Amino acid sequence: MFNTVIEVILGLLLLFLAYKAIDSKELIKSVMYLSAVSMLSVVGFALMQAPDVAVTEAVIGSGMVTALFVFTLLSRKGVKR
Amino acid sequence: MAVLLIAIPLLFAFVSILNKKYAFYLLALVAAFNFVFSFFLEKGMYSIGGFGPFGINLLVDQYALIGLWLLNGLFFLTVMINLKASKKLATVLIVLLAGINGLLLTNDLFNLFVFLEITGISAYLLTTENKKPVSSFNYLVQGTVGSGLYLLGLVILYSMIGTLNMSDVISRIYTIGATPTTLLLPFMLMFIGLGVEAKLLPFNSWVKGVLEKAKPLSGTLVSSVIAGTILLVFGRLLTTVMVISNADMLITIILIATIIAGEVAAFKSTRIREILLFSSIGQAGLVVYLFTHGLLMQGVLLIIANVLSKFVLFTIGASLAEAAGDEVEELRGAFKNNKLLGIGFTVAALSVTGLPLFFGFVVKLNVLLGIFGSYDLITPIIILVVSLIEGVYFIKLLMKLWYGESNVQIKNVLMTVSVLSVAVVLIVLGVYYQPMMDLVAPIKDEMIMIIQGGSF
Amino acid sequence: MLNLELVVLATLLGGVVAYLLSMINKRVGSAVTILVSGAVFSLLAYYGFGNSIDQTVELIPNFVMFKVTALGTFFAVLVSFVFFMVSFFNPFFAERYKYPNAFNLLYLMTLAGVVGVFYASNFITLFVFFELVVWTSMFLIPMGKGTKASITYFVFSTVGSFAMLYAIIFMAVGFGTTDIDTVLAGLTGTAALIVYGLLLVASFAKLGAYPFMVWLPKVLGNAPDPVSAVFSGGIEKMGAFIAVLAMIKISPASAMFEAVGLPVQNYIVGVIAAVTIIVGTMMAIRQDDAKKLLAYSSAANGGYILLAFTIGNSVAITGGFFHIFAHALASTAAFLAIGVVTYRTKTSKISELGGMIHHMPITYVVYLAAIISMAGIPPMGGFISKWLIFQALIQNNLVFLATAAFIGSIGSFLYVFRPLAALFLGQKLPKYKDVKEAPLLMLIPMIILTLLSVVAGVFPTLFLPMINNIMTELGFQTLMTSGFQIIGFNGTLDPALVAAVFGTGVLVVFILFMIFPKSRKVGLMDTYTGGEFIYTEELLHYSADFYAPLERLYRKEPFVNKIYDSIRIKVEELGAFVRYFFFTNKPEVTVFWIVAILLFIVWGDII
Amino acid sequence: MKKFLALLAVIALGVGIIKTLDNNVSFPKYGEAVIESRVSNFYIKKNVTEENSEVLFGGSDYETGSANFVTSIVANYRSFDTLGEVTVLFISAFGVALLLGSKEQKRLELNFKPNFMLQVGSRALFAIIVMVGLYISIHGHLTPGGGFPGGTIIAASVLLLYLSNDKFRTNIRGFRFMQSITGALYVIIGLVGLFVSGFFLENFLGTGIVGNLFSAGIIPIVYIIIGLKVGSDFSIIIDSFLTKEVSK
Amino acid sequence: MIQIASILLVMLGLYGILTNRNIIKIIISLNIFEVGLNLFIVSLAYVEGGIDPILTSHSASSTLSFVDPLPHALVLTAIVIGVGTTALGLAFAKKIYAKYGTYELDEMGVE
Repeated sequence: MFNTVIEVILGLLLLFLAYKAIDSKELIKSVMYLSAVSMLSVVGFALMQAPDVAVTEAVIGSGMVTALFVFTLLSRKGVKR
Repeated sequence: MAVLLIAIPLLFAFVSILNKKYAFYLLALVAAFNFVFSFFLEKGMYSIGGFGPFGINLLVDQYALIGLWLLNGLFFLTVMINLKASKKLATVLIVLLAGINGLLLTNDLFNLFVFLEITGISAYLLTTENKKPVSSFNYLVQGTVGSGLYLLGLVILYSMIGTLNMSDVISRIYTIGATPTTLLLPFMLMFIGLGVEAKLLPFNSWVKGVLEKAKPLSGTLVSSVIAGTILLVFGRLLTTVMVISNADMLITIILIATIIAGEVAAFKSTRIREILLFSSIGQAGLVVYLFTHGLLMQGVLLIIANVLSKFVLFTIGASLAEAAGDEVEELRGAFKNNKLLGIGFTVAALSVTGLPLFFGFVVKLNVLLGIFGSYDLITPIIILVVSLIEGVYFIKLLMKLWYGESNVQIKNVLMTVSVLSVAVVLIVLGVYYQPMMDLVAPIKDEMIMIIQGGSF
Repeated sequence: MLNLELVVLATLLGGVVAYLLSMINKRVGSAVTILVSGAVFSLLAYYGFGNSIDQTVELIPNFVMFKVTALGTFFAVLVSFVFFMVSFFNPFFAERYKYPNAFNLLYLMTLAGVVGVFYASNFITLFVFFELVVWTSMFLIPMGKGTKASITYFVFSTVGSFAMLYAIIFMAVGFGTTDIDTVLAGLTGTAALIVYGLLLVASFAKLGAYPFMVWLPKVLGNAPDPVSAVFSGGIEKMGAFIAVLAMIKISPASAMFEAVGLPVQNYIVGVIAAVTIIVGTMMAIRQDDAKKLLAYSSAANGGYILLAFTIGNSVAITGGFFHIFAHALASTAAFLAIGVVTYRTKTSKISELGGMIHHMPITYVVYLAAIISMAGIPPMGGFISKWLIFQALIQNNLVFLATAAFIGSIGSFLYVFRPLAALFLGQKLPKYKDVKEAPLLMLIPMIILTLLSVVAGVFPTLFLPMINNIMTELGFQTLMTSGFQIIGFNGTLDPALVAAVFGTGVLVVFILFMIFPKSRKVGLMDTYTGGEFIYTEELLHYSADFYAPLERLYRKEPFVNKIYDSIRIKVEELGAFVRYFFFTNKPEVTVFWIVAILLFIVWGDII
Repeated sequence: MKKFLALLAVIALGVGIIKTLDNNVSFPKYGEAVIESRVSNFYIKKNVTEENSEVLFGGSDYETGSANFVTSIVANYRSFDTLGEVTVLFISAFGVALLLGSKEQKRLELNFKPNFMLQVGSRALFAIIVMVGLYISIHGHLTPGGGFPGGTIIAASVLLLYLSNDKFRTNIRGFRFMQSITGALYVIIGLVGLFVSGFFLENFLGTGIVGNLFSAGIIPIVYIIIGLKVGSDFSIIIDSFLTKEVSK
Repeated sequence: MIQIASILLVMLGLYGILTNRNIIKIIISLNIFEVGLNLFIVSLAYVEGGIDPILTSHSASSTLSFVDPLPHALVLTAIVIGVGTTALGLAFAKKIYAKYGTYELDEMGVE
C-alpha cells in the first residue's frame, strides 16, 4: 500500500519534471530538470529492487551526463551563471 | 573461432589509438585479416563463454558466410581506395568493421542491439568527414531513437517469452501460445527500429543529409556496406524471429511506398549522388518486401547485386562529384577522359537496371519469378513500372556522362582496378550465375533447421 | 554442320576483335565488322536453307536454348543480310562517331542479339537477346546527333519488353517451362488472351505501331545513317517476329466478329494496324527531314505487316512475310541512299538540298527503286506483297481496313515523290557544286539491294520457297503458283508481265524524252524573278512547303506525344512531392511518422 | 497549438501502448513476472552448465562464483555485451576527442577563483575518491556497483581537479594509454579463455567461495579493467569538453 | 504505476524531439526517452515481494524469490550506451555552435 502511494507520487513527479525539462525556455533550467528526472528514476530503480542499476544511474545518468550538459552550456560565449 | 572476426578488430581498435601514425596500417591489416579469415570459417554455432543457448552465441550459416565474404571484401576495397580519408578515421573504421561482423554473426537479440549501436556510432563519426555536423547530428538522433524502439520491442518480447536467443524465440512463442495480436506490438517496434537504420520510407529523413554531399569513403560505406549489413540483419530477423505478424498489410504498404518513392524521387533529382541514394532507398524497400514475403533467397541475391553495383556507382559518382560538381549537367562527358571508370559505371548501372548479361538481370528474373510464385500478380507490375523509371534515369545519366565535352580527370589506379574487377564480377555472375545460385540456395532451409533445433 | 551458339559467340568475339583493332586504326576495325557480318550472313544462309544447323552443343550457360525453325532462319538470314549490307558504310562513317571502336563492338553485339532472338527456343533466351539488342542498339544511336533519342527508344522498347517479360513469367509459373512451342500451344482461355495482348504490346513497341510510333522518327532521324538503316531494315523486324508468335502461334479462342469472320482481338489489332498506316503515312507526308519521312513510312509499312497477320489466311500471311522481306530490302536501300547524301552534304533536310541527281545518279536510281518499292508500285517487291494483302482484304471484305490500306498507298505516292522531286531533282545549289557520287564500296550494297528488290518484284516465285517453308511449318497451305504466276483469290498475277508492261512504258517515255528537244538547263543564279536578278542562293523549286495545303488539315503533332510528356511531368511532380514530404533531413519528421504508425497499430482496431 | 496536438498524440500513443500491453495475456503484469519461465532462472540457480539444486552464500565452486547475480550476468554470462558496451564508450570518447580536439587545445576558463583550502582539499579528496572508485569496481561481484560506477567515480575525481583549478589539465596521453591498454586486456582475457578452454571470455579461473573478495574467477579482474577503462574514457571526454580550440 | 509512468516518459521524449528545434533540447529529450526506457525495462524485472538479486549473509539461498537480474544487466548496458550517445551528441552540438553560433536548427539556414 505504502509502496503504491510512493510509486504514484514518484511517477507523477517524474512526468511533471520531464515535461518541465522539455518545455522550459532556459536551457540550463531544463538541464537541471533532466538531472532531477534521472535522480528520481534512481529512486524508482531502488524501489524496484535494482541496486546495481540505481548506483550506475546515480553516478553516470545524473552525475556525468549533467556535468557534460553543463560544460557544453558553459562553453558558450557570454553565458551568465 | 568465429569470434575472432570481432575480437581481433576490437583488439586492434584499442591498440590503434596508441599511435596515430600506425593506426592506418593496423586498419589495412585487420581488414585484410577479416576478409581472408572469413573464408576459413566453417559453419556452426559458436558459443561465447561456453553457456550454450543461455549465453550469447554466434551463428555461422551460409547466410552469414555470404554476408561476411561480400561485405568484408567490399570494406577492404573501400578502405584501400580512399587511403587518405581513411588515415584520419582509422580507429572508427576498425570499430565499424567489428560492428559489421558482429551484426552479421550474432544470434542474440540484445547483442544485436549492442552491435547496432557500435555500427551506428561509428557511422555517425564517419559522416563527420562531410563537414556537415547538422546532418550528422540528425543521423545520430534518428539512429538513437530507432535503436531505442528496437530495444523497447525486444524487452517486451523478452518479458513475454523469457529468452533472447534468436533460435529459441519461435519455439518459446509456441510454448507460451502467443498470438499474432499479442506479438504485434513488439514486432512492429523492432521493425520500425530497424527500419530507421535500413532507410525505409517514412523513417529515413536522415539519408538525404548524410549522403547528398557524402565523400567517397563515407558515402560508399554508408550506402553500400552498412546498408547491406542492416538489410541482411533484417532478413535474418524477419525469417527467424518476426515470422508471426498480422500487420502484413501495413508493412506492405510501407514497403511499396518506399520502393515507389525512392525511384520517383531519383527520377526527379538532377544531382548524381542524390540519384544514387534515392535509388538505393527504393532497392532497400524492395529487399525488405521480399523478406517479408518469405523470399529469402531472392532478397539475398538482390542485396548482393545492389551492394556490388552501389559500391561501384557511389565510388565513381562521389569522386566525380568531388572533382567537378554535383549537378549532372556539370558532369557532361565526364567519362570522355576516364573511359575505364566509365565502363565500370556503365556496367554497374546497367546491372541495377536489370539488363541481360549482367547480374542484375538474373536477380530481377528470380525476384519476379518468386513473387509470381506466390500468386501475386499486382506487385510484379509495380516492380516493372518502377524499374522502368529506374532504367530511364540511369540511362539519362549514362548518356549525359558519356556524351559531351568535359576535362574531368580522375587518376586513381587502385580505384580503377577495383571498380573494374567488381564490374567483371557483375558480368561473370550475369552469365554464369549457377554457382551463385547454388551458394544461396540452402540459406532458407538452414535457418528453418536451426530454428527447429537442428545443428550442422 | 553449323553450331548456332558458336555463331553467336563468334560474333561477340568478332566485336571484341573489332574493338581492339579500331584502337589501332578505325577503318580496319570497321572492315572487321564487314567481314564478320558477311560471314554470319553467308553461314546462316548456306546452312540455314540447307537445314543443317544444329543447336546441341552447350557452350553458353543453360538459359540460352536454341532451336532451328524455318521462321527463325527466314528472319535471321534477312536481318543478317541487312547488317551485312549496311556494314559496308561503317568505314566511311567511322571517323564521324564519338567512340568508333565502341561502335564496332556494339554493332556486332546487336547482330548477335538479333540472331539469338530469332533462333531462341525458350522465352528466357528470347528475352535475354531481345534486351541485349535493346541496350546495345541504344548506345549506337547517340553516336550521331542527339542523346535524347536513345532515351526515348529505351523507354518504348522497355515498355514492350517488360510487357513480354510479364507474359513470360506468367507462362513460366503456369507451365513450369518457358519452351516457346509447348507454352504457346498449351495456352487456353483468358491466359491465352492475356499473353496474346502482352506479346502484341511488345511487338507494337518494336514495330512502332500507332501508340508507340513516337520513337521511330526521333531515333531514325537522329541516329547515324547506317544505324537508321539497321533499325528500319533489321531491328524493327523483331517486332514482326513477336507478332508472328502472338497472332499465328497463339490462337485465343474468343468471340468471332461475324461480319468479317475474324476473332474480335484480331479485328482490334487490324484496326490498330489501319490507324498506324494512316497516321504513319500522313505524318510522313509532312516531314521535311528525309530520314524522318522514311521513319514514318517504315512505321506505316509495319502496319501493313500487322494487317496481313490479322487476316490470317495463307495468302495474307504469305503477303505479310513477303512484305517483311521486300520492305527490309527497300527501306535499307533508301536509308543508305540518304546516308550517301548526308555523307557528302552533311544534311538530310529536303529544303536545303536539290539537284543531287546531277551529282550522284546511281544513288538517285537506288533511292527511286527503293521508294517505289515501299509505295508498292510495280515492278518492285513491295508491289507483290501489297497485291497479296489487298487480295486477302477484299476476299474477307474488310471494308474499313481495306480503305485504310488504300489511303495509305495513295499517301505513300505523295510522300515518296517529295524527296524525289526536291532532293534529287530540283535545282542545284552552288554550295554543293563539287559533291561527287558515293565511293564504290558504298555503291556495292545499294546496287545489290536494288537488284534484289527488282528481282523480287519481277520473279517473286524465286523467293517464295523460303516463305513456303514457314507456311508449312506453321501449318498453312502454301501459295498457289504456276510458273512465275501467283494465283490469288480472284484472278492471278503475272509479275513478269506487269513488269514488262511497266518497263516498256518507261522505255517509251525515255525514248520520247530523248527525241524531243531538251529544255535549257538554268542554273540557280542566272535567272530572275519579277525583273529582279537573284543574288542570294535560295531554292526556287517547290520543296520547302511541299504539300502545304494538305498539311494545313493536320498542323499539330499527334496528341499521343502530349500524353507521354504529361506522364513524365506527373512522375516528376510526384518525385518533388515525395522529396518535400519525406527527405527533409529533419529528425522530427521521422519521429512524427513513427508516432503516427504506432498510433495506427495500437488504436488500429478503433480507427 | 501544434505542440498541444503533438502532446495529445504522444499521450494517446502511450495510453494505447499501455492498453495493448494490458490486453496482452502473455505479457506479465507489473510485479507478476515469472522468473521460472525465463533464462535468468538459470542464471540465479547457476545451473547453466551444471546442476545445482540450490546456491548458497558461502558455497564454493559454482560455475560462476559471483554473489551478485547482475554482475555474474554482466561480467560472465553475457560478458560479450559488456565488451561491446565498453567499445561503444571507447568509440564515443574517441569521437568526442576527434570532433572537439582536432586542433591544439587550451583550457576552458570557468572564471571563478577557488580558494586555497578548496585546491588543497580537492587534491586530498582526489586520492580518496580514486580509492573509492577502485573499491567499488573490485567489489562488483559482492555488492551493487561494479566497474561502470567505479570508473565513473574515478573520472569524477579528475573532474574535481578540473573544477578546482582553472589551469589544470590531466595528462591525456596517459589516459589514452590506459584506455587502450585496458581495452586490449579485456579482449586478451577473452582470447586467453578461447585458447585455454575453447570459449571466448570463458571464466577459466577457479570460482572460489561465493562471498569472498577473491572469488568468481575473472569477474573481479574484468571489473577492475572495466573500471579503469571507463574512468579513462570519461576523463578524456571531460577533458575535451573542458577545453577549447586555441583561437588565433 | 512506475511502468505506466515509464512508458509515458518514453512518449514525452518522443514529444520533445517532435516539438523542439533546439539541439540541446533534442538531446535532453533523447535522455528522457532513454530514462523512460530503462525504467520500463527494470519494471519488467520486478517481482512482487522479490528481493534484490544479490546473495548476502541474510539472503543466502538462491531458492528465495529474487527479481529478474537479466533486465538489470541489459539496463546497465543501455545506460552506458546512452551516455556515450549523449556525449557524442553534445560534441556535435558544440561543433555546430562553433560553426553557426546558435543551437536553434532553424536559425542556421538550410544545410
